[in-house]
Amino acid sequence: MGERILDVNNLEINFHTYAGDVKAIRNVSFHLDKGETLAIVGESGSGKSVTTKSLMGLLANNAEVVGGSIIFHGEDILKKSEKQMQGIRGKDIAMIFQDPMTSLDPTMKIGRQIAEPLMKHKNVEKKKALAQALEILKLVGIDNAEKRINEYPHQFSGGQRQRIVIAIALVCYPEILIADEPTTALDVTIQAQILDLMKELQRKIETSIIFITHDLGVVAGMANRVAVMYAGQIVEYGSVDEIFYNPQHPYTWGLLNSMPTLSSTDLQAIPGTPPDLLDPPKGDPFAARNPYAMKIDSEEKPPFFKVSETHYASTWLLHPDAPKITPPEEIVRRQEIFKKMQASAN
Amino acid sequence: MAEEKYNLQPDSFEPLAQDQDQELDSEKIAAPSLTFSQDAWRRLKKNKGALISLFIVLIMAIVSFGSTPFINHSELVKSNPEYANLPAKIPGVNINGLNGKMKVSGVWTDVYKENGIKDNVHFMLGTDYLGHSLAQRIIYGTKISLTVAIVATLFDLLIGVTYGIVSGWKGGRTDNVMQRIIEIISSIPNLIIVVLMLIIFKPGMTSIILALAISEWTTMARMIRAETLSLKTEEYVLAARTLGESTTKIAWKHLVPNVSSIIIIQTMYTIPTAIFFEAFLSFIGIGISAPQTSLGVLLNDGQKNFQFLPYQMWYPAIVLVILMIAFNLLGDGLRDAFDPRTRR
Amino acid sequence: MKLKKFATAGAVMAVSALTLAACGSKSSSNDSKQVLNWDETAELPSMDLSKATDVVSFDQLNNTMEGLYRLGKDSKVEPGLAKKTHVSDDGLTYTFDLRKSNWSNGDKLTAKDFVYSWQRTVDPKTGSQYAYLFDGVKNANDIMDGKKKTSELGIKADGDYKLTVTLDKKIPYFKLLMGFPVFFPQNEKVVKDAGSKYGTASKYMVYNGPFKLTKWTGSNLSWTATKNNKYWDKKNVKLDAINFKVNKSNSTSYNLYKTDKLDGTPLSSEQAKQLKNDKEFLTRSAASTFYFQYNQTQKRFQNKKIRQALSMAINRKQLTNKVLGDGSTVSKGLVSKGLAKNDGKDFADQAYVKEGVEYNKAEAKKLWQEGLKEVGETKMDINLLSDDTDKAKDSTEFVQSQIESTLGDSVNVHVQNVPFKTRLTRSEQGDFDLVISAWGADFADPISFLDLFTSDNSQNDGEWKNADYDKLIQASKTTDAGNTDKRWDDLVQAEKILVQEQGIAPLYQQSTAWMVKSKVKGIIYNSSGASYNFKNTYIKE
Amino acid sequence: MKKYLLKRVLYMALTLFLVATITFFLMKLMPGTPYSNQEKMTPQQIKIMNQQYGLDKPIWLQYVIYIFGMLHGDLGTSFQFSNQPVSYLISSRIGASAQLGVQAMIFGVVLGIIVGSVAAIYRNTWVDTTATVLSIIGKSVPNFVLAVLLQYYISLKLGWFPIADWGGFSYTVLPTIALGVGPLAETARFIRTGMVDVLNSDYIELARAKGLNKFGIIYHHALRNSLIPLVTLIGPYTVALMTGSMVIENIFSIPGIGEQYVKSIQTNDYPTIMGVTMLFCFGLVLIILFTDIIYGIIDPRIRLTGNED
Repeated sequence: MGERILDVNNLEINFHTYAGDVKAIRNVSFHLDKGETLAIVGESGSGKSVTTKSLMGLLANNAEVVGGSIIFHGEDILKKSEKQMQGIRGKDIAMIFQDPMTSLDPTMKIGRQIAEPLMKHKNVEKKKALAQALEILKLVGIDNAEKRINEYPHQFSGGQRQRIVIAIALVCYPEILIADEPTTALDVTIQAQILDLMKELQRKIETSIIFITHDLGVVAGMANRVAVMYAGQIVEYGSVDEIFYNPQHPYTWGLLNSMPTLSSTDLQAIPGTPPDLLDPPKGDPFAARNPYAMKIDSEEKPPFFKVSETHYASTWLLHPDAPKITPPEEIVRRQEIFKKMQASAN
Repeated sequence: MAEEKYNLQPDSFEPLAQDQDQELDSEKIAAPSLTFSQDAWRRLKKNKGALISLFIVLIMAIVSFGSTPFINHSELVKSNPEYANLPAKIPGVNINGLNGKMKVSGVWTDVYKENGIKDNVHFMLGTDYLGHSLAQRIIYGTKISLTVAIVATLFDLLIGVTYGIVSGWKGGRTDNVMQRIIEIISSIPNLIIVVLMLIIFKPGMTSIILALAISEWTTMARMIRAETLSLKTEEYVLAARTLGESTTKIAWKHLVPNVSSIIIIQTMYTIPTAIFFEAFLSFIGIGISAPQTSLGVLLNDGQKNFQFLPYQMWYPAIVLVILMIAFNLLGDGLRDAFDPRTRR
Repeated sequence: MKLKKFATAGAVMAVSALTLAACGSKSSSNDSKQVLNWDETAELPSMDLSKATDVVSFDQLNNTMEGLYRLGKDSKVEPGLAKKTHVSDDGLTYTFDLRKSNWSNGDKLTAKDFVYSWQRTVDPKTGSQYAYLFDGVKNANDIMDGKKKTSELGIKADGDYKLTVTLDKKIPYFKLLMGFPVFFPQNEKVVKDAGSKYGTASKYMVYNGPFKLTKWTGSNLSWTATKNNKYWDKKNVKLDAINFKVNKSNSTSYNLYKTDKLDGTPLSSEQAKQLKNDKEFLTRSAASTFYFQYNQTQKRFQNKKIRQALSMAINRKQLTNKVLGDGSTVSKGLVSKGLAKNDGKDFADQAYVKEGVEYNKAEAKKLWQEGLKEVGETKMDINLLSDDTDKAKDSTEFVQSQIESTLGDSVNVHVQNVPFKTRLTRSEQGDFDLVISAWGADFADPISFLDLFTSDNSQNDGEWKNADYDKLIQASKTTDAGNTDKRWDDLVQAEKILVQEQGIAPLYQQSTAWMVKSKVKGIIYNSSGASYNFKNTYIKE
Repeated sequence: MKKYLLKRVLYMALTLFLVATITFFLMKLMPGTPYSNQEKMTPQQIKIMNQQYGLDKPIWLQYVIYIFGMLHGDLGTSFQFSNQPVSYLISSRIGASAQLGVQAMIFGVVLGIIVGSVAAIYRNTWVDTTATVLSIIGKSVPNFVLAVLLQYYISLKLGWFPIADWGGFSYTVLPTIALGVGPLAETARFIRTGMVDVLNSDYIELARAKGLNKFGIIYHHALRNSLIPLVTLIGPYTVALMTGSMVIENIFSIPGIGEQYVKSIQTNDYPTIMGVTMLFCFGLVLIILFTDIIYGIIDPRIRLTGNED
């Protein structure tokens, strides 16, 4: 892949609440290369959104970055002032929000909303900005854009609104596009359209995408690489194929198990709930829900074990001393597919 | 990733014992489950301002209503003009303003001595123009103000809630007509309704209460209607309907409890409005009539002599303001408690 | 006149300030502008002298207009437009020689202006509420009743400067009446030109008095009376202007006074109590009396003992000194003190009946119990009706307290404070048990009071009836009208009966407390009729 | 739009008509005549006067005459001021009241917006607490108490502004403050709540993600969205100002409508009471209509029904 444009190292974020500090992000590291799509997958509350908001410098008031760095173009974003961040947001790093129904200002014409980042970052005067907004509006596939540019958000459907939100994010041709569950709130049919649109646009404007979702199914067609997050930590990451066909972490197994496929008929939920991050467990946070948990899981946090050049997972099961266990049926099936894939690749 | 030093024991990779596993797996819910009102109460308790306000309101209510046996009619009509317009004198306190002294044309003068009043006569908050104890008047006035406000609010509730539920529940034509009626009524400044009513009826407490109730219920009716409209489509209400429960029963069993938070909050805001309005009516001279008194009457009497006897306005004003603040904070607190979304 | 506003109804005279006035005023005027800033408590509703009904209007008319006479200090008649007066021997014809004078617009003021004015007032079409004062002028009553034409009124102009007035009966106080604004002249041309707008704003008016109004729009809260240079006696008018400001809040007007924005302000009871030792404080006693009327259509109030008990239960001294505190005094009887004198003796002193107005707790209790037995009741609920002004509220609250604490549990008093006009209407309709009424003399003669309580008088709201009283009043008007002493005795006897029988219970004679800057000199102040006369007022720093 | 307007105007007319009817008959129930000295007038005089005031006619006819007169702007003749048409009394005094009302509204709303926004932006800090406490106190002090305090301390003691009277801007300052504090407190609380909601909304997050600075976000997005609902408060404010004017004008000796109304209540001047009542009603109904239209214009989500363009 191309050059590395983003490097997140050992990020740690706490939230100060009346009950104490919530350790929302613990020791998270990942990187992003130019032109690629990285998917971050996990349950709600696993820290995906917090991670991306820290990239934008949009953390809530009570959040505090306790450690780590986010290197963008050789500079640490975390050290930048609010003013400097304003120069980056929307221009170099843009974001698409979850719910298109509420992300648009109800009282401002959509043309103006799209043009705003241009006026802000490129010093384009209003007229020209609106002209460019019209272009991008066409690009995201809004019919009759000339007329509709003067309409208000409530006059658009959900899918159209998400297209507009995408238009806003892309209007400055950002290097990184963060898509925070962009399709969750949409109908399934619209979801596909939006995903296609994003892929197409990525190709056109050569942007890198961090794609956040709790839905592994979406990831398959979108991402180059996948990071699986659990309880504020990344537990496994690798290429799409590696995650889908050779998953190592029991949590990833759980995720895959709960995903409908053509062949499987019964879906299996992961039992239990994520741990309370106010007081994270000492060992593997997933231990409590892990049917394969071992004694060490409750005592020591597992390190990342290398599976391949690109594939790492954080589970004691990969420790050489660990007993051999049999993953769930579905996973075994997938791993077999993976073996075949590798065989044919060689 | 670098292999670090881990404290690996031989038995580290033994599977976790089943019971331990079980325990870890169980969902821990820290708080016991609460009913809606318990939950609201819990939230309210966290709001210190609201809690203090609740306390103040209760104290005021207890003191003022508890005074009934002591401050009765014959006590009220008793006048002692020889004690008129004395400033506060609290035994044992020697702070100018509270020791029977008052600034008379710029000089602190012992008004008690000047008027030849015996040393053992004390008035905690001074006296009014007829020599009534101002403290007594304020307590009684608070009672009347609260009574007016609370009774008016109760009427307000009765009309407003019934009207709102009927309008929202019936819907269609009935609703339309009822809403138009509200629209018309609320286009008449409520002051005018009150004033017209008071011109026609004999001035006094009953008239004020009626006038207030008649002019203030529309807000309540509107809110209740809106809530009823949305409740009407709730599944449990639909279920009750399909099961053939009578409308009154549904209204009583399902609607009223569900609009109760709105009612309580609205009540907290209506009471101070009513107190305010009563004060205003006293100012323009159509308020409570003697020997009864209210905070409004006291304030109005006090403001006329502010240049000379500032305490006659300050004391009732302070009581009124505290009462108003308490009700407002309590209202805010209740709103936040019942509707956590609004809490920020 | 029925007292509309406690604060503004007239008063006898300024104690300190005005003595200097009438005499040596020449030396006074200095170079600085002579401007008086005066407080009014209500708007000026009308300057149409035929229609005016309230004290503000009469005061303004008194200073901007002038009639045959002007009322000076102590209601003494001073020269007005009448240069010479001739009274016929039977006292029924008055002939006035008028001085040459002009209206403020330059028109000549002639006897015809009087004729026109009087005819206009008694014309029932005009709707003058004070036309009743013309009672006694030939044919006046018939004209008001629509039975005769206005031209038949007993007033004739003989050339431009001779005026003849004929009466139906003798009016002993006729000259005093001529000082009351209803008898002033009006300029026919101006009245007709203005039409219905006459008297509704300063631009529709002409004046013949010491001042003329400017900046009065009919409903505003401030206006100015400036010196009238066409006034015949302008050399004796010192003030260049009087700025009137309406302030309805006494504390506001007092604040203005403190900052020298006003030279005079009336005080509320409480203010008066606080300021009574100030050197600029003064009280002005009015020829007006406040009294109880008992509704004697009710059986219980037909009992004299009940009436006496209620009256004796009131500590009037405390009421005037401690509650009102504005200089009001305990009434000796119905007719106010200082209103009229005969042989140097004041009417009020002569007609004084002690037990009618005294405070006697023990006697009150005794009479009450006896009275209760006589009417066969054990407990009474009494509605006490009164006005809704501050002073009225204070009074009723005090009266309620006095009755209940003196007479004990067998009485319950309910206070009803209503607006002035409502009080009048309810009194008139007999819709009351006990009412505190007030009456202010229109002119300085006892009859102005005593007329009220004859059996058929419509002001006798309590419907007290006494044949002897009626007879004495009748005699004073007819057989004894020409005999000053006899008439006087008739009236004294009448009042004694009234108070003795407790037809009414006089409470207090009203005063108004004022603060007036000591630099203001020479305000003439009368207790009856139009009370203020600023003609000779001046400012001396 | 036209259809909607027409409908609203019809309702307006109906409301006013009902109010006029009710007031008329209530007034007829009241005791009292225009004449304070009735007992001293001859029957003939009373008869003629009754004719002049139209009181000799049957009540239904008086009613019809009143309603028709009102349509022509004729509100009858005052009982208190002889020969003064009520319409003149009103027109000569409405200026002061309107000026005061508008000033108080502007003062209250503008300052309220500022206070409320600041409180919302710095929410849960001491700034917010202070603003909240102040606005509750502002809501809790009766305006006549405030007026007396202002008059005494600011005018009499400090001499900064005239004590009372009318003429020139300086005379309006204290009455404006006394009247405007209520709306100010109300606005501040309203704006704070609204703005906090808005600031927590997704579109503000998006605006931040666009890289807009704080000012741009507040000005272009937050303020606009929290201000729009404020329009609905203009009606209640108008009522509050009408009510307030009665006492404030009284205390500051301002020749306004409110003062007139109190006076006419105290003197049973029924034609004036009716006239001012109708004026207040008309004013309020008009304001409500006006705010509804404004609301439709400034909030794109609301379109007045029947809007074709």
